[in-house]
Amino acid sequence: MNLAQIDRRWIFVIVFLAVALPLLFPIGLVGEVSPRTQTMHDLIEALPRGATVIISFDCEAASWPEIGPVAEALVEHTMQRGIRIIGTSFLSEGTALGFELLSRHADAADYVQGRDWVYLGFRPQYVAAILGLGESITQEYPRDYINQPSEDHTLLGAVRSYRDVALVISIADDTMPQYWIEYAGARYGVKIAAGLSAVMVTTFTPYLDSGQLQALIGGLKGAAEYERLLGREGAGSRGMDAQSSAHLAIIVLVIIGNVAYFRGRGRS
Amino acid sequence: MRPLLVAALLVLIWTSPVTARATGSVLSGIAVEDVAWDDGTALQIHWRTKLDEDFRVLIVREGTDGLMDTLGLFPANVQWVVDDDVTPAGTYRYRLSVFDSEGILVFTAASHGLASPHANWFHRGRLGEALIILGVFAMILWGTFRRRDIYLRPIGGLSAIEEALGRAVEMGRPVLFSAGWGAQLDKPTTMAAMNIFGWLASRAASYDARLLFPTHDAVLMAAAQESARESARIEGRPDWYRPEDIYYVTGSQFGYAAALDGIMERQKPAVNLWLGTFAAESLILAETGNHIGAVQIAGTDSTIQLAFFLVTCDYTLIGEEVFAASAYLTRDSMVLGGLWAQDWLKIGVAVTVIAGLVGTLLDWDAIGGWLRGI
Amino acid sequence: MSDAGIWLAAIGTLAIFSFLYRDNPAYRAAEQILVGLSVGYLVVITVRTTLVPKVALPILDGDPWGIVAAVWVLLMWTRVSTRAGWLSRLPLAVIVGAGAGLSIPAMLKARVLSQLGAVIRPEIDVNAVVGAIGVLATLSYFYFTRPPTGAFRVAARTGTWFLMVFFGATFGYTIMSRLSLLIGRTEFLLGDWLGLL
Amino acid sequence: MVGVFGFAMLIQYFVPHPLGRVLYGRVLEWMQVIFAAGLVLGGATYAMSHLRTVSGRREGWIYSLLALAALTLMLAAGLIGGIDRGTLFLWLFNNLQAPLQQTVFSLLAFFVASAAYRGFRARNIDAALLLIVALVVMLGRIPIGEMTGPFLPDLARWLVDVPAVAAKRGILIGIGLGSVAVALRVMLGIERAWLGGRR
Repeated sequence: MNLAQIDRRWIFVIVFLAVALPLLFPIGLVGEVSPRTQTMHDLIEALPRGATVIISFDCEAASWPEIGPVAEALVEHTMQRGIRIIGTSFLSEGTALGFELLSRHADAADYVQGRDWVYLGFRPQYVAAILGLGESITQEYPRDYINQPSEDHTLLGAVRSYRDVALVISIADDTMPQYWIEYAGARYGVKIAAGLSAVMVTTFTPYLDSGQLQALIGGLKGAAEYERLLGREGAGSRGMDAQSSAHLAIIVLVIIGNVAYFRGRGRS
Repeated sequence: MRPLLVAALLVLIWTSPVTARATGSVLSGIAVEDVAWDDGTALQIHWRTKLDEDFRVLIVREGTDGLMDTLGLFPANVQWVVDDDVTPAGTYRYRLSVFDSEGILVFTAASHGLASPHANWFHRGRLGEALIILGVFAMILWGTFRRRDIYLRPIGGLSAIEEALGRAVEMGRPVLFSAGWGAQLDKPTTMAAMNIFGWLASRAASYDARLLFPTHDAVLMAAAQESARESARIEGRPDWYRPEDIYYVTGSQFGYAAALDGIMERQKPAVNLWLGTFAAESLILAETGNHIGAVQIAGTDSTIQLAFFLVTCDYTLIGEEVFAASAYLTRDSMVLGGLWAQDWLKIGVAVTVIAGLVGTLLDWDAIGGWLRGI
Repeated sequence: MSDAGIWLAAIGTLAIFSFLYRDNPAYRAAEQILVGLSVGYLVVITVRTTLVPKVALPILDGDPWGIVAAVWVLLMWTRVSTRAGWLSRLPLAVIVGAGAGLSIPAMLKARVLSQLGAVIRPEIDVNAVVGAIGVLATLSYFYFTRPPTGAFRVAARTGTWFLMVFFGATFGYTIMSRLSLLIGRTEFLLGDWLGLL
Repeated sequence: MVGVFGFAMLIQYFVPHPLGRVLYGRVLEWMQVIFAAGLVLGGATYAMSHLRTVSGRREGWIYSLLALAALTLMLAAGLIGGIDRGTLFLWLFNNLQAPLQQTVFSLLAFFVASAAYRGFRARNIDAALLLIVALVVMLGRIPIGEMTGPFLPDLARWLVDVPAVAAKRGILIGIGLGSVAVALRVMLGIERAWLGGRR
């Protein structure tokens, strides 16, 4: 059999098995916690109880399998610490996903809507919305996601704008944190952190260097590390076995491909 | 707590007679000036004082319409504050009240007369950028209208397009073009891709090759149809133009990818041209194209996707090569001249980098500092 | 997610995955449904969040700008007619012209000047030097109007190496991202649907 | 026309005067509206082409019927029933559109593997470099790679942070200059192939 011309469907089968088998028979690899993930954890750990953070779900549904575990871990930690949460979303598909996630965790953590957390929902013109939140949260969002007047929430009575917000966390699969940095960060001086998909990590590393971004975690690997810091198993950790075996499978495939290529070339 | 405190103090100031506990003027020279070179929505309030930061100044704006607003509490020693929440038509007065570290009011005074912000016609903060743009324009225009023979280093992918077209004609199969899911007609990359498409359409018309362009954006579709019709007319083959070959599929990213996969599987194009702005759909497209055995030529400015194209396509134009493509294909002297200018601008960039780094070594960070500042 | 929803999603997922084997009717059906739904979704969102608030409501309020907006819409829609179709070139010209004008300062600033600012760092260490060499070498690869000879050739070669490192790194990270997505879908199939996890 | 709008928008960047801002706001709004009109037009073209296929009973008309049904269902659900939580519109989105989209996205995992297998050949120094860096990054970011010690993860991080960023900056600067040149030529009407004119 000529390995260089192998039907690509065999490769698909190998990849699928490399993903499915570790999910069915987990071995529990998590790995080291990288300094970046530690920084993010320390950042939230250092916030005083009762502080308020904005968590913005700036992602599309298609990438939720990767970015969801990141969001889960961050929301869970924030609620463990007794930190209040204001939720927003600047991409239409992230809106429903964020609401569902926050309500689920709020039930588990006995968070009272309106007092401990509020979900404001979607705004299409994100630059204007990010700037608007700096002036007045209730003016930018007169009503929250479930159509209740924002003025009625005690949380928004105390937290008027970025001045009263300890941290903004953007959960993003694209370049949205850049707008948070450029508008909320640069203009109003609020601290920004980001939970990203792995592809976006290279894009935002320069901002971490320059201090415009306080912390970032990326991808399923970042989620797994964070779950380890929280001392639990989650989608991130569960995925790590599959991620490792799939990476190895691809690496082995690449090596086989090269061996086949050089042998074929040697012959001809 | 702070807003409450401020509000309470505010009531105190405006309702009770001031009991200035400090003698003499702790605050002097209160002045309000228009902020220059802006859109007329900011005023700058200055004061002079010898107080330190333990003392705080509460600034209240009073508009002629009677509206009052608190700007906030500032350390006394900052000596100036910008209020960027005024309107060009309004006139304003400011009242400054000084509190000591225990929050006791020690002094209060108002600015003399009324101040009004003015809107300006030029943004001075952007003067540097304006000069750079003018410089770049001058360079490009000079190159464009200079017209003379210019050497071009060969780019693999571009010479391959012509061959690939011939192959499609021989095989009697269509050519598939896509400007990517990220393409929009207001992006320069898309304009460049459409320039290539226009050239391609006239070639395809002259060879009578079928050219498919499924789009994710109806505006793009409209432009492409105009372009193809015009190209066919100029080539003298108006009957070649078939509007149903340039059509809208869907604006959804993976809906678009799924649809193009289907088109490739069924129509089996001989050549796929992926030129424009791509996102994650790039690999789905290029892998399927590879699978059906099409010759693939890609070019994009989407840096992340370049890696995939490089691995899956026969030729890949990297970043700026896409912009250079229309010069290569048309050999138009004006466009070539622009390319010549771009190369000189790159030398300018390189000189700036080197000068900046040498400057940093000599403890002179003016260039880098300015660039980081804008 | 309701049971009916899970079944629906699972069937759809399998239909799309069947494309990996080869093109087949199940995939074609799922593809057409996905495209149909997504076109419908976009039209609904567009009408409800843009055309209604920016065109219809202003007209009802008697705002003359609403009428101007409506004219652009109608000009765009002349495309359906073969005779008046050329009128749609006007809105196209607005998009292209305004887009070109808006992009010039944005491109120069974000892609050229800010990047230059990041290369010229306030402190010089090994990384800063490697970074600067990388940028210069990559730029020389993009130099079109000079034959690649001598030192210039060396620089351009170095540039391609830097490019390859970049492409390799992106590729590695992206493999990671994409596998996460497959892991998510596999978890859905094995866990939510079949209940095996 | 192109030039007028182009230069107006360019100059606006340097004009803080409110008149400029009003103009700017209007033009942005027009662009949005034109795009929106284009989207609806696209929807109509899409429906028309499928209608033709169905009415002509052309090959694959049954799929076109499915597409039309999906389109009509979504339009009706969204335009009549609304887009809030608990509506048919969102149910369709959550249980059909989103999972289908996620699945198409996840096909990438397979394609990426196949592309790596066939495309990653150390044919020459360039290809070998690409291959090695990709492998280092892949190994450096998984637990198994970390078990081999700090070298691989650190190398992976350095490659991403230093040389890769430098190359990316080089590409960006080139693209920036190229974009400006194209935009200027378009504004001056030198380059008109986007509308089919032969320059």
